[in-house]
Amino acid sequence: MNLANMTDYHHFPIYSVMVLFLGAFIIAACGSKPSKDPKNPAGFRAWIALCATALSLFFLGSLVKPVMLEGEIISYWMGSRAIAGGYAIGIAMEVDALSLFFALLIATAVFVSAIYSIRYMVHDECVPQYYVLYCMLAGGVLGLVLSGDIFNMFIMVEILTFAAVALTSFRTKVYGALEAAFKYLVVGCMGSTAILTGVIMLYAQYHTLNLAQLANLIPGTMNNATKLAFAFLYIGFSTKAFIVPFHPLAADAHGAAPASISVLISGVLTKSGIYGIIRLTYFLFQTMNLGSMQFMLVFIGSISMFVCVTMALAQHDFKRLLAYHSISQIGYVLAAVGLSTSLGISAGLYHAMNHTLFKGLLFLAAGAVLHETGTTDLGKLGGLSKKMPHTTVLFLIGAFSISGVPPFNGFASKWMIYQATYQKAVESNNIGFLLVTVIALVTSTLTLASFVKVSQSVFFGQMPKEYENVKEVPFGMRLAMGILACLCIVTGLFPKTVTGVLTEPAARAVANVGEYITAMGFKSNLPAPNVTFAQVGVWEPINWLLILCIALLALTIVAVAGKYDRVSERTEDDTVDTKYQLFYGGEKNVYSQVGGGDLFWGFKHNWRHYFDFMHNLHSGIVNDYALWAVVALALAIVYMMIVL
Amino acid sequence: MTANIFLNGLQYLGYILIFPGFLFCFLCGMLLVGIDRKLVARMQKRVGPPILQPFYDFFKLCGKETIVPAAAERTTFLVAPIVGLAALVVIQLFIPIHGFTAFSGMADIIVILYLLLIPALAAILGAAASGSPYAGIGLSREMVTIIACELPLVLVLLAVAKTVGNALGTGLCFSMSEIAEYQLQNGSLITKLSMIPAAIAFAMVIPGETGSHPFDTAEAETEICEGMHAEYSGAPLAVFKLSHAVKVLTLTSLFVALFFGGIGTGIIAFDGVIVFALCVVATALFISFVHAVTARLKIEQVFKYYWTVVSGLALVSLVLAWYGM
Amino acid sequence: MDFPFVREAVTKLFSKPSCAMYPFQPSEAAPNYRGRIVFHPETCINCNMCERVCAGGAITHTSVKNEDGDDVITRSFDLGSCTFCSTCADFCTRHSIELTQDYHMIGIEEGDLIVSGTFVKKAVKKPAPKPAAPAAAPAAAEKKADTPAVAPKADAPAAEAAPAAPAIEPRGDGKPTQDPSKCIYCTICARKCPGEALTVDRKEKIWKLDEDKCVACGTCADVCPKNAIVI
Amino acid sequence: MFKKLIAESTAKSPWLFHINSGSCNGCDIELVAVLTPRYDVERLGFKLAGSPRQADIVVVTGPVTRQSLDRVLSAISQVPEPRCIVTMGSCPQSGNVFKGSYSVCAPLSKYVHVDVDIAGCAPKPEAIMDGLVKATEILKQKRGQK
Repeated sequence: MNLANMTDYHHFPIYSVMVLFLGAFIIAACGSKPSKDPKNPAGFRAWIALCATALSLFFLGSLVKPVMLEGEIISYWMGSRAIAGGYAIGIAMEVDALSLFFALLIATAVFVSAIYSIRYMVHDECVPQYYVLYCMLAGGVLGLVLSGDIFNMFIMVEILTFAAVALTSFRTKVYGALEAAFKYLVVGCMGSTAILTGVIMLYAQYHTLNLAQLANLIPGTMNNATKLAFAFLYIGFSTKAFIVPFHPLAADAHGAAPASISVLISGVLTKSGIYGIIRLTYFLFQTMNLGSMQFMLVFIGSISMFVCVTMALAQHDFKRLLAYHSISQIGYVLAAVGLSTSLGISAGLYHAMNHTLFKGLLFLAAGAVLHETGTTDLGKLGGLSKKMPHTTVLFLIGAFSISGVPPFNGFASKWMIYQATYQKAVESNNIGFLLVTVIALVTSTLTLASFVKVSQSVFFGQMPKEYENVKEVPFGMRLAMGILACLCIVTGLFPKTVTGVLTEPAARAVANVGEYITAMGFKSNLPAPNVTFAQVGVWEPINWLLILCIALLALTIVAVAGKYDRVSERTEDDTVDTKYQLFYGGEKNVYSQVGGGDLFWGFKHNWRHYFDFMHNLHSGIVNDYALWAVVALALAIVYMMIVL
Repeated sequence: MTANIFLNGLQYLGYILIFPGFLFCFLCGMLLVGIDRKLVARMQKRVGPPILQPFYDFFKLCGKETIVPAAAERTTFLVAPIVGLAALVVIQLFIPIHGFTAFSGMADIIVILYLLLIPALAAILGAAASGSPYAGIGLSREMVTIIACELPLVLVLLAVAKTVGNALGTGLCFSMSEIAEYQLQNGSLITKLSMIPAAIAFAMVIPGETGSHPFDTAEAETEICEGMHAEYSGAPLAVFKLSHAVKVLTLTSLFVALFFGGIGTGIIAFDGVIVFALCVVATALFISFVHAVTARLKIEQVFKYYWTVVSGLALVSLVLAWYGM
Repeated sequence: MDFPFVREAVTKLFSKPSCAMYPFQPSEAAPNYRGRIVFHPETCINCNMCERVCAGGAITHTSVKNEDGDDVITRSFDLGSCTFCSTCADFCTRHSIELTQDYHMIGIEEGDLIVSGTFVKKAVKKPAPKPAAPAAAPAAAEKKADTPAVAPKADAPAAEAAPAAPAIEPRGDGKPTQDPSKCIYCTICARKCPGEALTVDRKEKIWKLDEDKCVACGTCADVCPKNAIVI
Repeated sequence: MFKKLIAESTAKSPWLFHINSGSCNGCDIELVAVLTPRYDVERLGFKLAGSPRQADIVVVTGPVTRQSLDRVLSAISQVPEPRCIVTMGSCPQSGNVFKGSYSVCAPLSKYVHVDVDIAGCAPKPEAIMDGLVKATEILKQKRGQK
């Protein structure tokens, strides 16, 4: 093999996966002796992990041009075994725009989180092993989305599940870490088993494991076994995406895991679930033209977004709150993808990307708070903005993004989702989809409320005495957050470019199943559909920002001319002047931080019966959650049997 | 060529700074608030302050000392009011005045719904940055009020989108300028049966969004010391008062643009006056009158009211619009 | 929801406001309103009754000797400490204190809220001159016990009584003496005495004057139903 | 020009902050009476502010009890300049009938400079208006000096 051959971009998908596994192997081979540097206990192993993730991102990034812009689908057979006798017997990778889209998200999140980990994991033991697991997890997810083979998907699911479980319980001293890992293990294994069962049933029916070939064979030949397999696979990927009814696992897992891992669980693992569901419904079984399937996905998506946002409002812990929001945003993605319109898919994928960016940013900010103060309890924190100004700004960018405040990226994608749902409602003349628009809009406001709660409880308000010596986090951590924040702003300001380069090719790929099948060497008679991404709304973030900037500039000039900034402030030497104390009805030296879980009493009071119900439902017992999984599987089977 | 660009830029700068931007917002918003205060006083059988009182208040506050509490986060505390005001003025630019649409082509009604969050968010962050517990309670209530208003507002806007879309034959229409254009040709939307409950619901939302009686729980000066503005003094407070005035103008003119569009002459100066007169009527009816006859509600009552009565009305409208009435 | 004030609001909007346009149109206080204190020093006898009954401790006096050896007494009322209860005016036997309807009591400079008056209390000459004292009265407005208002009154009964019982001589220092022949020991004088200087026992028929407490105000003589007290 | 505008506006829009330092509530209800339709001090631009940060005129009622002294002083110190302190009723000016009590710290003028005293127990609403108008004049002077 010569160099020119090796640098052929067709090899890049496998490189990007192998580089991560190779990294894991090298780190493991280097032993677990901690380095002497207190700022980087893993020593050079951390740099290996960073290089591996960076290389992986580089490989995937260089695929943007051929795959996204030129529409090529890379099919790659390992060991040059391909199709024999009409059946795919080799291990295949197939990278279409959808795969690459998810792979890019994953690689970005993994890379940023690796930067963050170096300075974040300084207080922990066994950090070298952390990087081993980290690379395994990253490789697993990347392998899952790039694989062209359903059994390989299962294997990757197994790898990532076990790596994720181990990383969840990585901080064994944290209260609840082992419990969370155990819950995740039990339900995650049920999911993996369901996927395996589905794969076995499909193989028994069609004697092939290749996705493209299955996609070619299954539609039109559905029997009860296929439907059963579909239900099993759907539930299996649902557990990976943590959508309702698997959301409690995510909360526990995020709460216990290190923040850098929460980023992966939230931004990467859930995406793998969504990817699985898209592959399943749009490609393998091609059931998305059925109203009943659209209904199912949109319904579950809407339930996820609403239930989880209300659950988030009731949380007292920063990371648990973020975890519920994570599922809520996945609900948006699922609802939009389930619309089965090109705009819907594009919007859903856009939101999936944004979710990775802003949720990663938020988890990293939560990690920064945890790193400096040692707690994420909303009731105990407060006033950190004076000590950690950069973290606060970065957090606010993330919070604005997730709440859909213009011009950040969350708004751009949510706004597309509203249009997509409303257009779907009008096109199908089904008032139910209208309800989804309303739920999505209200959920967005509730999200904002919940992040106002966080900013008030953690970053603003009054600072407890014990945090007086808190410092800003190290540069490495801020850099990681800064990258994500910049991406949040850029993707929000240029929605047209982002959709044009990333999500619309992916949405086109979703619509164009025939090409996916033919690219692998099978014959397909599916026609190439005519895809348009017509929007009814108008939104020009750049022009808006320009006007806002002019307005701000004008105001600032007036303000500065009017000595707006000439304020009375307490000087350093005069510490007792009551003039600069807060007004407490005259009281002196009172500490009173308004924040924590009960901030929105007026809202929660009206919904108290609902919250009581939810509180009782989420018992925290793993048996219950396992039961939910079984019930969900049973319901899915019954539903599939009826409607397909 | 360059001269042309220069002139165009100057024209847009004029839009932003003079009409319908800052100067217009400042004068009309303050006047609206002055009229509102006068009317409330008259309804309570008082003489009331002079109509120019908000201007006096504004200039007085500009001349006061600005105190930044030691517990406050200085930058956010001072920048928040400015950002809120700028965002509000920008929203005002997007709302068409009769046929005149300075920048209305740039944003649709859902975007405006979201842009309306920015001033509230700025106020909330400024309040949070002040560190005061009164501000904490105030911002919590403000946020709940926003949630409460959001549902009816969403339903109303969707109903409008559907109605105009039905009439235009496209199914749905989000664009502000198209809605204005439609009304120019076919008369006000209020003449449609399905839009009447929507207009009532929107009218009920106005006092909630602007934080006037009986929905002013967020700045209840008698119980939580002005709530969000508890620690604000001097010029930043003046900016907040101005923001409130502009918000009154924005919401009433949005109301006029959505439901009473198409009333005008085509001459921009007259149209401005007519729209302003309609805004005054809307303020008088939905802010002053409601203020005069009601007492402040508790925050959970505010929430309940908006999510039952007002949302119900808006939903009726949406369903009517859906079936093409 | 129920809006009970809709009709009122609408009707009020079109009716005349009920404001009293105070700073632009003057407003009278109600009759018997107790406002700013006016002190008439010319009638004051320095009995200090007002000071004793004042709950707020608003009334004070200073006393300075002038070159004649007379006491120059300044009585001041601090409106900033006053409850406007009018007790001082009620107790003032000489009606020197008056609460007017003037309510414009604003203090900006120090002393804006102080009402005061000065008068001279003649030093008592030890060799007491005869009732000639009244003759001095018209001369000065600032006089104490022998003010024109009191003197004739006190004199008249004394003159009437003189033929009947000339035994009782006025003491000359303005303090009272009892005429036992006329006294019926009704105790009115003791009860009315602002200084509680008199002790009267009806059973034992005792009439006793505590000279230290007596301020020579003449109340006892005024109230005596039998004119048994001579001053 | 702006200076003059601001000075004029200062006289036309004085906001009150009311501190009750242990008052019997007599003065307090009279102060509220000033805001009622009968007197309607809002005609002159007065308004009750909820927080000392927004006030121009601080109205103190009550005999400044020992418990409230610190609170009153800290609340007054939190009022931005230019400010004007008005004592209302006899209590804060002298202690009135509570004078000499172990728990009363009046007069207030021992601790801060008081600009206007409104005498009366309780003052008539007209008297309060007189005092407040005087206070606005003082405010304007202070504003002009700046």
